[in-house]
Amino acid sequence: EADLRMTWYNDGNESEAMQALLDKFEKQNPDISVTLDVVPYKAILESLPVQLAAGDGPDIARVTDLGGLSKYYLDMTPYLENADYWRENFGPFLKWLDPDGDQISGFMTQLTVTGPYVNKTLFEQAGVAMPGEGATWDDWAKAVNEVAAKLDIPIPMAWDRSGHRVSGPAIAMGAKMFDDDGNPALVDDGLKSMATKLYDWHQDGTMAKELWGSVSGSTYLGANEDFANAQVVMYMSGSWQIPQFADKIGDAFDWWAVPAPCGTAACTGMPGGAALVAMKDSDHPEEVAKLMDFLAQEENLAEFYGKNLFIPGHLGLATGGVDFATDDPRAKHALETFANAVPGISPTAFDLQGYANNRVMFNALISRLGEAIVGELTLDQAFDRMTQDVEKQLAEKERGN
Amino acid sequence: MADATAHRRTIGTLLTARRGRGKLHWTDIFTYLYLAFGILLMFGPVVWLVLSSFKTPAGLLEFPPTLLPLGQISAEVEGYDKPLPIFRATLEDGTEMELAQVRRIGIVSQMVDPANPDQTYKVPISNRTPVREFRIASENYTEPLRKFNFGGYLWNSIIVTVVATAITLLINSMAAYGLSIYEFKGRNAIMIFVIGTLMIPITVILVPVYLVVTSLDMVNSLWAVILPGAATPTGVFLLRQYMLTLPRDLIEAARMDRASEWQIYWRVVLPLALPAIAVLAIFSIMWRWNDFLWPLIVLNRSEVYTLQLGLNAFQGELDVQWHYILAMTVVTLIPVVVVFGFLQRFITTGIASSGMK
Amino acid sequence: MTQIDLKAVRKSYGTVEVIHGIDLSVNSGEFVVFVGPSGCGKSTLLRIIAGLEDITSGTVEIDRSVVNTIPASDRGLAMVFQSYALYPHMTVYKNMAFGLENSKMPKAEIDTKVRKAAEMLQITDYLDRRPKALSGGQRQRVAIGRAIVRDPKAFLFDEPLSNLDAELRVTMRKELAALHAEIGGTMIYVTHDQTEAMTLADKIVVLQGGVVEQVGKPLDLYNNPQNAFVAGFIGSPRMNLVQATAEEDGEGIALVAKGTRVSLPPIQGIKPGDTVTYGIRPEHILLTDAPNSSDAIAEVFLSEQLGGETYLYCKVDGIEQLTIHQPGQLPIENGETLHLRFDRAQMHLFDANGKVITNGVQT
Amino acid sequence: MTQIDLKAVRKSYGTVEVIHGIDLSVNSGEFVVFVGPSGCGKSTLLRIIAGLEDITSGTVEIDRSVVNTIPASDRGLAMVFQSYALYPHMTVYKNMAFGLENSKMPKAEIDTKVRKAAEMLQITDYLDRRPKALSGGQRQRVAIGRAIVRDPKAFLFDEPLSNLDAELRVTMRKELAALHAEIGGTMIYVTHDQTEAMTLADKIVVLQGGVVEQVGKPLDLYNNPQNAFVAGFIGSPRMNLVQATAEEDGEGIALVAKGTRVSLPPIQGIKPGDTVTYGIRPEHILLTDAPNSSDAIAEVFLSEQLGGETYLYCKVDGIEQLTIHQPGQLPIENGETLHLRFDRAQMHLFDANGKVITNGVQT
Amino acid sequence: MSPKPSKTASEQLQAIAAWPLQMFFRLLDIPLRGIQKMGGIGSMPYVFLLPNLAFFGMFVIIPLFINFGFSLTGGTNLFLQDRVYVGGEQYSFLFKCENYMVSATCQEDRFWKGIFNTAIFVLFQVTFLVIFSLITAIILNRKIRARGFFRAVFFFPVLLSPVVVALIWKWILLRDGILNAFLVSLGLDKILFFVSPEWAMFWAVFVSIWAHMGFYTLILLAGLQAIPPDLYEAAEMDGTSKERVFWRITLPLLWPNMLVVIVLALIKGVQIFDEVYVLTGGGPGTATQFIVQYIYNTGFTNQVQNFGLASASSVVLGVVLFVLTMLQLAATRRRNNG
Ligand SMILES: Nc1ncnc2c1ncn2[C@@H]1O[C@H](COP(=O)(O)OP(=O)(O)OP(=O)(O)O)[C@@H](O)[C@H]1O
Ligand SMILES: Nc1ncnc2c1ncn2[C@@H]1O[C@H](COP(=O)(O)OP(=O)(O)OP(=O)(O)O)[C@@H](O)[C@H]1O
Ligand SMILES: [Mg+2]
Ligand SMILES: [Mg+2]
Repeated sequence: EADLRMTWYNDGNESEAMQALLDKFEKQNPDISVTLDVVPYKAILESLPVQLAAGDGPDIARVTDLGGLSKYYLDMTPYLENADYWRENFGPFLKWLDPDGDQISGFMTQLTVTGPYVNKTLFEQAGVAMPGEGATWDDWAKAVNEVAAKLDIPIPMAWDRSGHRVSGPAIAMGAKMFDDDGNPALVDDGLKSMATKLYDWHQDGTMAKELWGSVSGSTYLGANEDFANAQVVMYMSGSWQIPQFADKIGDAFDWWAVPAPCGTAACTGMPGGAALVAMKDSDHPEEVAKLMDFLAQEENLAEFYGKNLFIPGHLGLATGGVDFATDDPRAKHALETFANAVPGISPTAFDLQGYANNRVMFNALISRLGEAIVGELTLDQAFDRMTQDVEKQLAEKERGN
Repeated sequence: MADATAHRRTIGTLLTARRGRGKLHWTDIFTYLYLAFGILLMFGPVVWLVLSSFKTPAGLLEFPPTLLPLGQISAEVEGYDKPLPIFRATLEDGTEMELAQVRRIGIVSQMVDPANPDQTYKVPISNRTPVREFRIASENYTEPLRKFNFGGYLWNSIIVTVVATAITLLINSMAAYGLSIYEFKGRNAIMIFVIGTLMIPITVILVPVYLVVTSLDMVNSLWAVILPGAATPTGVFLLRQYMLTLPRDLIEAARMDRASEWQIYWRVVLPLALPAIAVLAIFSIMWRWNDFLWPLIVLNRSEVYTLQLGLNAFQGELDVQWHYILAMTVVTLIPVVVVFGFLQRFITTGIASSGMK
Repeated sequence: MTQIDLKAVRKSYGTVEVIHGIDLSVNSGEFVVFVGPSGCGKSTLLRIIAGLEDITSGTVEIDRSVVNTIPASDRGLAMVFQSYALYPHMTVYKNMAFGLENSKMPKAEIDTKVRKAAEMLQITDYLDRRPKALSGGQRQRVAIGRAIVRDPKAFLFDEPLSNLDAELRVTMRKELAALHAEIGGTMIYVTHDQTEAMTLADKIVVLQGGVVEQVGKPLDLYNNPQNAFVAGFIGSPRMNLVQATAEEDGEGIALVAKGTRVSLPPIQGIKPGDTVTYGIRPEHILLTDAPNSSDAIAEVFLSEQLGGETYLYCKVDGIEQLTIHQPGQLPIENGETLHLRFDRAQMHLFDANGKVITNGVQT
Repeated sequence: MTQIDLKAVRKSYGTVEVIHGIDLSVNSGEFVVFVGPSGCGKSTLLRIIAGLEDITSGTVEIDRSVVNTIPASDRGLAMVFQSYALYPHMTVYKNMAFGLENSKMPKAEIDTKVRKAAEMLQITDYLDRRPKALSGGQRQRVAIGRAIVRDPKAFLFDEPLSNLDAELRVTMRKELAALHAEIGGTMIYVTHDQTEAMTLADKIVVLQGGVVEQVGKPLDLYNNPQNAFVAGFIGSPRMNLVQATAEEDGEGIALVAKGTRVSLPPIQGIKPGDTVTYGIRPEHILLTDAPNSSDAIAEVFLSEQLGGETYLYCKVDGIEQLTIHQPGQLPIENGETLHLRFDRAQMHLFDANGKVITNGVQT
Repeated sequence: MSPKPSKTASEQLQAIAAWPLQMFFRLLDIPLRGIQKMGGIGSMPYVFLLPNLAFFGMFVIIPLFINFGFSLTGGTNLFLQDRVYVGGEQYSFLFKCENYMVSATCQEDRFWKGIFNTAIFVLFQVTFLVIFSLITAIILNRKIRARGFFRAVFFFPVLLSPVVVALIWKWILLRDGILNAFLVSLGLDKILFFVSPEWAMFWAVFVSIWAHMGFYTLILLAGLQAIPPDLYEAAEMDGTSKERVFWRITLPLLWPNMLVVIVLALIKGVQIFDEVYVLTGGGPGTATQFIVQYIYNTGFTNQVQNFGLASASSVVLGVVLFVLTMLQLAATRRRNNG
């Protein structure tokens, strides 16, 4: 007899699919009941760590700070019937959840890949050819500027204001993110070249300051509204936008996911996503493991990913393919594009995603870069501050541990 | 120069305006202009919010925005399964027609005449505009409300608001009574203390309070939301200032009438402090109902969610769904407006006479 | 029927003593009035009796038992406040019933009592009103009603009429007299008003600066003040008090103040050279046509004709201001010169300390 | 020296007319007092003259020029408010100087004027205090001082003494009289108080319900009221007014109210059967030992001994209450029976409409 | 109010609703009467204060102590006993600056930026808040039709939660919001309000004035109504020009209320957080990032929740506020005496 709590947040409607699975599980295991607590994302980010630290956390939670919270995760290995199934199918992601060990703590509810969308209809209207496979960021910048100029579109290019999003292009332009010892080294020439580009684009109007300039710190801002409203020619975001665009834009224009543009070092986006993890403090680790195991089964995950148009974080399904519940050709194309991008993702990107304190780096990057773009700092000052910020926070974190 | 003095005089008259004597001076006109502008500025945004909350996501994105929520008309056309959206299209020859769109291919839209389904047209998408009518997107409300246990959250919110307000009113009025009616050792110290804590924004002691709540084992119970804010310095301050204005004779009369101190409190002072209590009640209800940051931290189980948490739960990591946000904002506004409607006469007379000086 | 005794009562606020040892007995059924200048401690004394104020030393006894430590609510007295202190949120009925409810009386009994008191005070029609909807006089009656219903051991009144206008005051004063006649309880009444004190009291207590100056029946105080203070305080308009020096004058003495000389027969206790204050009330100064039998020559600087009576304010050599009160309309203009004679039988003489030497000089 | 004339002045608040056409002349240097029951329009009239209230019709003239449209600030009058309306945030000096500063007078001149006025009112010592730190009488003097310094065309007073206690009122009344004697300006004075009206006025204006009932010198009004209202209103305690029926009585007539019969010689304007109200002031009722020459037999239900005078409240057959006022201390107890005689020369007779028939009956 | 003895339905309803309340109070009377008997009236104030002080101690005082404890420690552990004592290190870190006037030269530049921003914000917000509250109060004090309605109009934004206020205005000020639509209809260009630091600060000030003006207006209105009308009449009789009446009578007599308004506004201004956080997110750059937001970010939103530094900042803020408190107390005391 166990009552399990799962803390969950929604980007769209995914709690419904999860609830369906939970209902199924409860039917099979009448002695275990599971309650799904849907919270605002803010709670996952800000409250959950405090609750976990205080020992008041849930049994299972859907988290995005994959490595940062790993000290609270349960190692389910002893409870799993078939740990190998997990290692086989979730191998690379397990590392994200436990960078320093080989615990099995959870699985990805969603794998995301960052990458750009373009408004293909605008290109057609403007009569400008879309840069093809292997085009660089500069090629795209030139093309979208042309389109925007012809059609009087206010924002040629927009990037999510997110450290995670810009890390892809940064790695593409040669950023290493870590030094040879594996310690974080955010600022290097690659990153600088990406940052400089971004900075220049904001100055020359390729990008609008609204996104990067209008909030402070690490606040996330997206341009999905503007993109959906055909105000943006190219929008650098990620795979998670697909269901939304399918819903909001529909066939109003052709929104097209394109492969990650290239830099000097690679043509890569960032992997990412949210994981469902089991918590160490749970009173019912066995039942938790049982539930997790159930959810992780291929047929259940397939149902879940399919319903929500999520790129599977399950290697078997990734190769086998998931039957996505959409008949929108644009959505289908986008899903394909992103799924195909996974193999091409740079190992640095994987390492960065797997690094427990990556959010410290992301935040430093984005907040300081934002300040530079609005002119509060020069780029050089911003780079210095980034380094300092990361150092300071990591030092604070080291204290007492 | 003459202008300047005239101007000065009139500003003078405006600023000292006293009940006029029949004649309509232009300061009166200015007054009403100011008031009209005031209505626009104070009410306008809220009206705009309410109107916007009934718009579809597409309607929200539109620029320039329309005043009223509009929806595109669609029509059943013979030979097509789904209703087709209607556009006003300008054909190549310059004629305008209302056509239904079958599909859009690239920048060209394929359309039919609903009256004559066999006739199809090809129209560049720049030559058509959607035909719309007034339509309320009630799904902005029903959708998010459907997604969670609205009744349960509402109930929790009501419990929290009512119980917390009751406790707040009770203990604050008791404290204010003690501080205003009696002279005793330490009264000034306590008063300074109360005023001092008036200055502390709760945001900065969130974590320490959380630790206290944890050690009391109240996490995930409504008490965790109810109790911490119950002893508001503002409330004590407000009520005390008001009670100080009550005539002492009344208290002594009650003592002569053999009332116990507790009876004096609840049968004499409490009813007389009603205006101030109403004001505090309004503030308390408002605080509790709108409270978000604190419940977010101490409540993480859906059975104890308050409405604010529930309504915000659809705010994901990556998506700002304005249509839901606006609609849910309106939902949370409703009770406040209702309370305001009931108690506004207390607010408008209450604070004025509650000695907030 | 209740007896109240104060014995050597003292009261200090902080280090300031405001009641300097007062002994006083209020007999059962008596109507006692406290008068005295503002700030002399009238209210304080009343509140001490009520139990609203602690005393610093001495004892307060009610019916011979010491009540020093018994709180106001248990002393069984009733008080009518100057402000009436009606509970504004309760109806008249509730106001009157409140005290009874506190002593857990059954509802039916409360109702009987309230209605009886209301009838007596003729406020039955207003029982459902709030105090706000009552006139000043009606409020006053409610305040009294609230006291009556409880059958208190004694009634305490603190200037209950002082907020009313002159007309109403006269009416209410009469009603209070009638009330005392009817229920006959022990009553202690504080007032500033001469007329109230004179007309209502069985016994007047004159206070000054926290001590009792004199206690007595109203006319006693009027006719036989024991010191200059009481003489000046009781009676309106005030008694004329003239500081003079005693001189030999034939067989008797003369009281001389500058150019004004009042010849008197010999009086025990006055010898030439003494400083003596003599007092003569405005109504006891006679206008005389015989200049040689006059005591003083006065110049009228203000003549106030009230129709039914006349006040004359005069300057007399050696006397700053002399007030004369005469019935009827006197055709006297400002500036006129009058010859005055002081009615010897009504003259009061005080020694240098203000203590009375004689009230009325026998001729 | 200023003459003020009101001609057919009417004033309505909304649809309610509160001043019903008043004609009135206030002569230069005159001290005019407005009296009348509460709500009769005294204050309104004063404020109309001041210019604080617009009129609905008629004209207000100051020194023969119409000022209807001239705002208060330009009429050159000064007003002393019942509440004094001293500026609480200014010192006494500033309070007095404020009006002068408004007219851009040089500082030195202001200073001279303020100090002169302050000296006259004996408030020089308080010039640096705020009004809060003054006693009632001092405040009143400041209020007057504020008016004086400006050398106004006329002074308007709205019940300036009503907030003071009885003692102070008497003093201030005398000071006001002295002030008028000294500066001699035109003054209009509103009061409720009999004594103030009688003693201060050159001319009393009796108002009732927005119309003038009578205008005249104080003693004129007292002795010769033109109607029952004025008769009842002027004089304190009030005149006893008795409604009676005229009957034949030998050569003359008798006024009969139930068992009380007052025989009079024949009087022009009264014939048997008429309803007549006769008035007799409390001080004009004589106590007589001769039962057969008495007009009424009275039972005293309340005897008030004030020391210097005595009030007797009596029941008489046909008269609900008869008040008697006698000087001195009468040894009369409650319940005693008295034989009364009404002084014919002081009786006032009014017809059924209240209009006077005769003031004083010749015998 | 009605002289009718019979109770109306709503009164009966009220009576029914009041019954349990009455029972509650009546039952409590029994033990409390006992306490009064035993301890005397002198003990009652403590009884009345006890519950409030208990809550207060529990949820305000203890947390304040913990908070202070945090400020002397480092690391990310939540429980005080697990944290590393670092003494004044957090404070000295906060105050490590080359030039206190230039926030960019400070180690913790955002803390100083927050302080400067807050100071600027408070300066403008308080100034205009007071001015507009005053004008509004004066206008509402005039004899106008539907005065009650207008009072409600100006007061009701006070009832909205800061988040709602910010959302409403954000929705209006967006690039495609109604205000820009209005500008475009006037033939002007759209303004990106949240991209320009000046505009962002302007709107932060504006919106917070919009939301709070009603409250202060009411305080001033109470003050205006407390000025006896006969003072105005006296001034009129004194031949005072309207303008002089305002400066010499109205304003000085309103001053005590103005003082309350200024001090309260000052304190609330320093505490500004929610509404601006939602409205501008602290941007552009850090142009509208205020001190409380800095504390919140440092202790809460950052991945490394730095309670130590956040607490140290809040202690510094507390000291600043304490000075303001003392200012208010001194001011009220002066008013009471003067
Ligand atoms: N709470 C107090 N603290 C200090 N002194 C007080 C207090 N209450 C009264 N006093 C002082 O005690 C003295 C007596 O006051 P009390 O009120 O008894 O006078 P009173 O005779 O009733 O005067 P009044 O006729 O003006 O009402 C006064 O001098 C007063 O200043
Ligand atoms: N602003 C007003 N609106 C309507 N009616 C008014 C107003 N002011 C006065 N009145 C009415 O006008 C009449 C005269 O009022 P006024 O103040 O002149 O009386 P008063 O003789 O001064 O009375 P009191 O002696 O009580 O001061 C009253 O009936 C009063 O109700
Ligand atoms: Mg007193
Ligand atoms: Mg009046």
